[in-house]
Amino acid sequence: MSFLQNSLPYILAGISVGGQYALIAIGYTMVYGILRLINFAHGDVFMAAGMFMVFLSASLPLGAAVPLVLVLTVLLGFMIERVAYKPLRSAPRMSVMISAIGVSYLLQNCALYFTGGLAKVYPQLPWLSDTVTIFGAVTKRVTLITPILTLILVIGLSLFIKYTKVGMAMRAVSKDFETARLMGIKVNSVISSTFIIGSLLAAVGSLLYFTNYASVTPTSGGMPGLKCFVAAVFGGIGSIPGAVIGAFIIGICENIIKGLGWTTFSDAFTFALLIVILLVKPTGLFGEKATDKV
Amino acid sequence: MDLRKDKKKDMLCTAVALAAMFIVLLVMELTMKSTSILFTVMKKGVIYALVAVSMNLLNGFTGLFSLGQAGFMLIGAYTYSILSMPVSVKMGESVYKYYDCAIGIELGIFPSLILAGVIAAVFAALIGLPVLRLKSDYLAIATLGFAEILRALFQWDAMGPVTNGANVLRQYKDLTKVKIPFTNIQFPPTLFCFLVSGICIAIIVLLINSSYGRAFKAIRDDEIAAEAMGINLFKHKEMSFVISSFFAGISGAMLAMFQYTVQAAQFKTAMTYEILLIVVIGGIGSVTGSCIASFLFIACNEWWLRFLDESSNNILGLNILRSGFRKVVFSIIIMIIVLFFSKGIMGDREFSWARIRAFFARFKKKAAASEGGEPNV
Amino acid sequence: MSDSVLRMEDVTMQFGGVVAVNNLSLEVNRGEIVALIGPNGAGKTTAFNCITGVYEPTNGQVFYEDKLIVANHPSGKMKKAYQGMNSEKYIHVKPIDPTPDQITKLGIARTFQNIRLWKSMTVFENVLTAKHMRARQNVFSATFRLNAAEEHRMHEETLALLEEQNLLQFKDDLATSLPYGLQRRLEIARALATEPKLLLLDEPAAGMNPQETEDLGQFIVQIKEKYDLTIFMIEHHMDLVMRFSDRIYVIDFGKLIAKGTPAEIQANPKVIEAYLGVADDE
Amino acid sequence: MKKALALVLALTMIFALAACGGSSKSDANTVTIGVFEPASGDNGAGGKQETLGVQYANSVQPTVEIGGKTYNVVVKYVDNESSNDKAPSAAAELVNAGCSIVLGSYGSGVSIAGGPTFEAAGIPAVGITCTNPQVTEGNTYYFRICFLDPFQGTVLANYAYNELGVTKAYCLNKLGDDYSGGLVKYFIDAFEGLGGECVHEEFPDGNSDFTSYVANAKAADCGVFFSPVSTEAAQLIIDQVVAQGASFPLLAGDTWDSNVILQAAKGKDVQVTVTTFYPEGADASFDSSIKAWINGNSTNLANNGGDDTVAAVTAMGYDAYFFALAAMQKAGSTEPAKVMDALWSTEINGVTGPIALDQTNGDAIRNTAFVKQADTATGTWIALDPVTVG
Repeated sequence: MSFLQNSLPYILAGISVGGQYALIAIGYTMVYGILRLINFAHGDVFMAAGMFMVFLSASLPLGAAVPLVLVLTVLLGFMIERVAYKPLRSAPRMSVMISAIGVSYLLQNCALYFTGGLAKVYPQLPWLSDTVTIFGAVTKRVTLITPILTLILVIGLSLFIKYTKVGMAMRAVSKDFETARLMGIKVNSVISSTFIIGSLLAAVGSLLYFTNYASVTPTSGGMPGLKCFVAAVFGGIGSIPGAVIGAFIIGICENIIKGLGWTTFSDAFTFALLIVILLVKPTGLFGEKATDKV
Repeated sequence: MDLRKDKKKDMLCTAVALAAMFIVLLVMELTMKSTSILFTVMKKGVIYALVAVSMNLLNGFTGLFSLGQAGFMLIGAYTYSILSMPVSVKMGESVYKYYDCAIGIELGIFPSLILAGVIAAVFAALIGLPVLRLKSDYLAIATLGFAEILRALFQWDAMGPVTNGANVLRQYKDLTKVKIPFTNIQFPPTLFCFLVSGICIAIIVLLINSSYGRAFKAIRDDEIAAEAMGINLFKHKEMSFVISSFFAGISGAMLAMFQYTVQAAQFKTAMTYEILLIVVIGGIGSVTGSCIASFLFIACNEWWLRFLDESSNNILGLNILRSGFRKVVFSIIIMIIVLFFSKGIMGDREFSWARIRAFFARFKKKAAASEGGEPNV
Repeated sequence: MSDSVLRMEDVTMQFGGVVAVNNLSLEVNRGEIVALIGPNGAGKTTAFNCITGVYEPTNGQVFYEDKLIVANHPSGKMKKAYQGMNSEKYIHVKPIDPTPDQITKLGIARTFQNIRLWKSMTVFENVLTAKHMRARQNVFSATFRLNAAEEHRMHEETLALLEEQNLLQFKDDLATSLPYGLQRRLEIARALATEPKLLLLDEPAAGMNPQETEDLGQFIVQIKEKYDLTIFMIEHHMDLVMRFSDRIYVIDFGKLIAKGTPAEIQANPKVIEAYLGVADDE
Repeated sequence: MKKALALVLALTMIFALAACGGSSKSDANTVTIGVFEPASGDNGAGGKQETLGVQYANSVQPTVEIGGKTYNVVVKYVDNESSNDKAPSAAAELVNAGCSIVLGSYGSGVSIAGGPTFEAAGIPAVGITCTNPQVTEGNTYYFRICFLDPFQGTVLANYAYNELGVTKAYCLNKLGDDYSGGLVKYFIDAFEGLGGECVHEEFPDGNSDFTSYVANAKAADCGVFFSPVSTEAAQLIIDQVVAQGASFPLLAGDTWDSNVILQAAKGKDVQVTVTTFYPEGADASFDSSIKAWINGNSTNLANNGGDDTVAAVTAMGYDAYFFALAAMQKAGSTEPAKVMDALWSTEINGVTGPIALDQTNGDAIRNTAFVKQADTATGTWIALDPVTVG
């Protein structure tokens, strides 16, 4: 019992962080699947969602602020794609990635400007922020809600991709961009919907994440963003279940590492894990192997 | 025959221009106040130029998208500062406060600089063994990961006797300690940075124009064709990676000399992004572009745009200008360059006298044409 | 036996469930021009890729001048999926999986079906870069120009090669700015720059008109004589194949269906059924 | 389109250059004081509060009489971005502006990194709240008006051992941050010297998940949680301690003396105790007038974290400004070299107490630290008895 009591907080935290990572990682994996682009700005979209919440909740009731945050984040994701990625569709992949880094830089600096560099306290969401006790471990309710909500969203997304027309188009585009275009699929609108879904999930993720860790700074998105990308690669980039499983593994491992007292290496561990998986199975857990045609 | 003559002339022009640049620099340093921000920006600019060119060697010329540059600069900076720190300081309390320094040797500036490069290169060789088998984005994210691991490693408590843990290193031989050989006169610091960076960049340029440089470019253009023509991919990639890291290490060491203190915390991913942006702004695959861009980047970021941060400069009662605005403007400029000038300042071309001559010839022609009243020539 | 330059023994290449090359055995002797023909998707280029080390074959061996250069046998999980024949024969063979550059170094050079010139380089640089492998200098001496004689030699030889191919006038043009036919020529020149003994040509006449094809054939014979080469080529132009090759191998669905002299192949009903009928339609 | 854009970019540059050229003018009747503070990065919040003190002091006394002549005091602010690699150019910017004396920075690392630039220019620098000994150690151009980490660490250890009566402490600092790292080391030394026991951990940069650290502290059965980290992390730690229902008190150094902490702890079941330079209420007239000034301007209010609590660093910034003026008056000149000489013997009676410097490193002679505890019901600080050591 004492073992359970001692290790439960870490595992709970791991599962909860894992769920939040999963929601962000899906955005990475979907965009990469379709555009072959590491969307470096995605972590900052997540941060921006947190900032929207901070600023909106200052003047609006939560009931109005939360939906508005979701809408604004989706709009932001959509705008980023239209302004920064679409003009570069025929440019080399490196240019697009650099554009992504530029957007990330811009978002961080804008956040810095509007917050004046101060950490903003994230508003308390009623019910979610309450503390609960399970098996003697005290935690916020959001910790328990996160994995459940994540699973529901992921299942919904999988159904969406499997059965709707847009979902099918997404799969087609990610399999073969050019052919899909020739077959009359509106590639641009498919890409836009990818960004919209990714941003929406990132916004939900940010609600959960910042309710748990209630402080938003301009760089809040950086590390979680990188880790989520690692999670996406770990699970096999392009694969949604892969990203989710990768995110949970990374979230849980990270907390166990901290629990063991190796705190110095909790971030480094994530990257070490990445490098190991890339070397052992370069396509990740669930990735498909692609053969170069000569 | 004419071509060869031109080539000779070009080389002469380059030599004269370089000599002129160094003389102007020397005169400036001797006459102007050494603390002028102009020199600070020039020093940092030339240090960044070196690391940008070294990154360009990888990303632009070999086609390896690596994001580990900050990690190798970190190694270079630490190696340099630990080796060049006087033994008395190491044994004393002023730097290694919480640890007993385990490195009991002290080296001069040049051996330390070169060793900084060598150690960075050794790490690169080890990291390259597994990582260089990965392709494009995966390579990028893996090198970025290694840079983060290196940073954690250097901050590790157990490494304290060597790296001083996460604490600052200082009191090593910084730029003010550079002496003119065999005398006790201080070497002009900006000139020193230009000389060291210049030599390193010249070596990189020579390499790029050698048979090996062509092999690197072949790998960038088409890996499969390069391999089929007998170019060992792994060997050449590793070579490019190691050489690039060697110079990143030297530039890290010079950064340490420049900023008087070293702390692992500063060598973050953001630093690699900065260098990458310099490379892109200058033009991927252009050495001159990287050099020009690094001066512009540093000057804009740390000097010219600072007035945007001062609320006293606000006009019309608008409260737009306040701290942070500079960075917003700066990132918008970067986005404009990335989106509208995606080839950067130089594209993949280099500075050449031939182009300048052609430009003037065209200019003359135009002038002559307009004078003669014949616009359609 | 000493005449054998290239020998493939039971080579099988399987991608997932698709068997691209199935149990292929063939032999190319010194001084010959041998053609490998077959309908589209028959696995000809895959066979080339197995020889040059781009792909690691699932099973079988490749010999160059009677020396084993590629060998493999599927092990473990792959064994179940493996559908080729003769898998038991090579079970004790130690796998050898050299990288393409090592094979090139032995003296096998190739061209590509879809031209793979180095885009950013000029015609001259394309050929010069291919000389890199045989250059007698290391990175240090190359960077600091310590071996000017070697560099000079490389330049001169490159110029000579270009001259021979009638490409000298385009020397400073970007390789990709050349017309299609000349790009193919340049690829051959580039392959020759690696000083091969065996030259693998992957559809050298693709996209050429009859006159150009005829010229190309003459040219192939010419360089074969001059550089003492053995030539193994994949080709769709039947005129070229029938007129200039000494022997022909025909494959379909990865399997060898016929071999022999041009006359024998022309008379072979199997070939006509599988291949020539299709070619006539084109 | 492209050409127009290129033109706009080029014009921006030229304009920027012109603006730079224009800004470095110096008038015969002005004296420039440089403020070397972070406005962004990890220490942005603290830097801004410290800057506020200087700004307020400048609004109180915008002129100074030196050697019989009245000068207008121009304060030049520059953002060092809490980053060592940006520090030299930020410092050079101040040197370029012709400062007679420089104040700052919040955060010891940047002070150490910027120091040599001031040394090269012969400009004295006065640290306001950088408590790391290395800032002034072994040099003659960096001074400071606050107490040092070894002192603060000892005070905190004594407080924990004697006043709180605990024997096992959990110490957490940020990896790569020499302020929290240093203070934790000194705390551990002192605490173990007293016979206590410490558990020491570090968290990496950019971390916002403190669940495991708090859980570790709970698991180790520690009596106090010592974490003198930046306010950004502090909020999260307080939050997590409350969420896990931990019963131990939180203890920290001067960084936590901020209204950000008060807001985070308000209405929660947690005990937060800090050591600091200045307890609000010690000088009532100063408090009321600076509060009025802060409330009078929305930017100031925002920079102070949204309310009018007077942070100790603000009071220190205020004192630093007057200390700098006093030094210039004593020197009878605005020349940096003379000011530097005069600094050694400058003394003032500031709102944070009397300030005088020792003659070895130019550190303030202070042996008293104020101890404050957060009142979670009202969201204010309660001053406890100050602790005096040595």
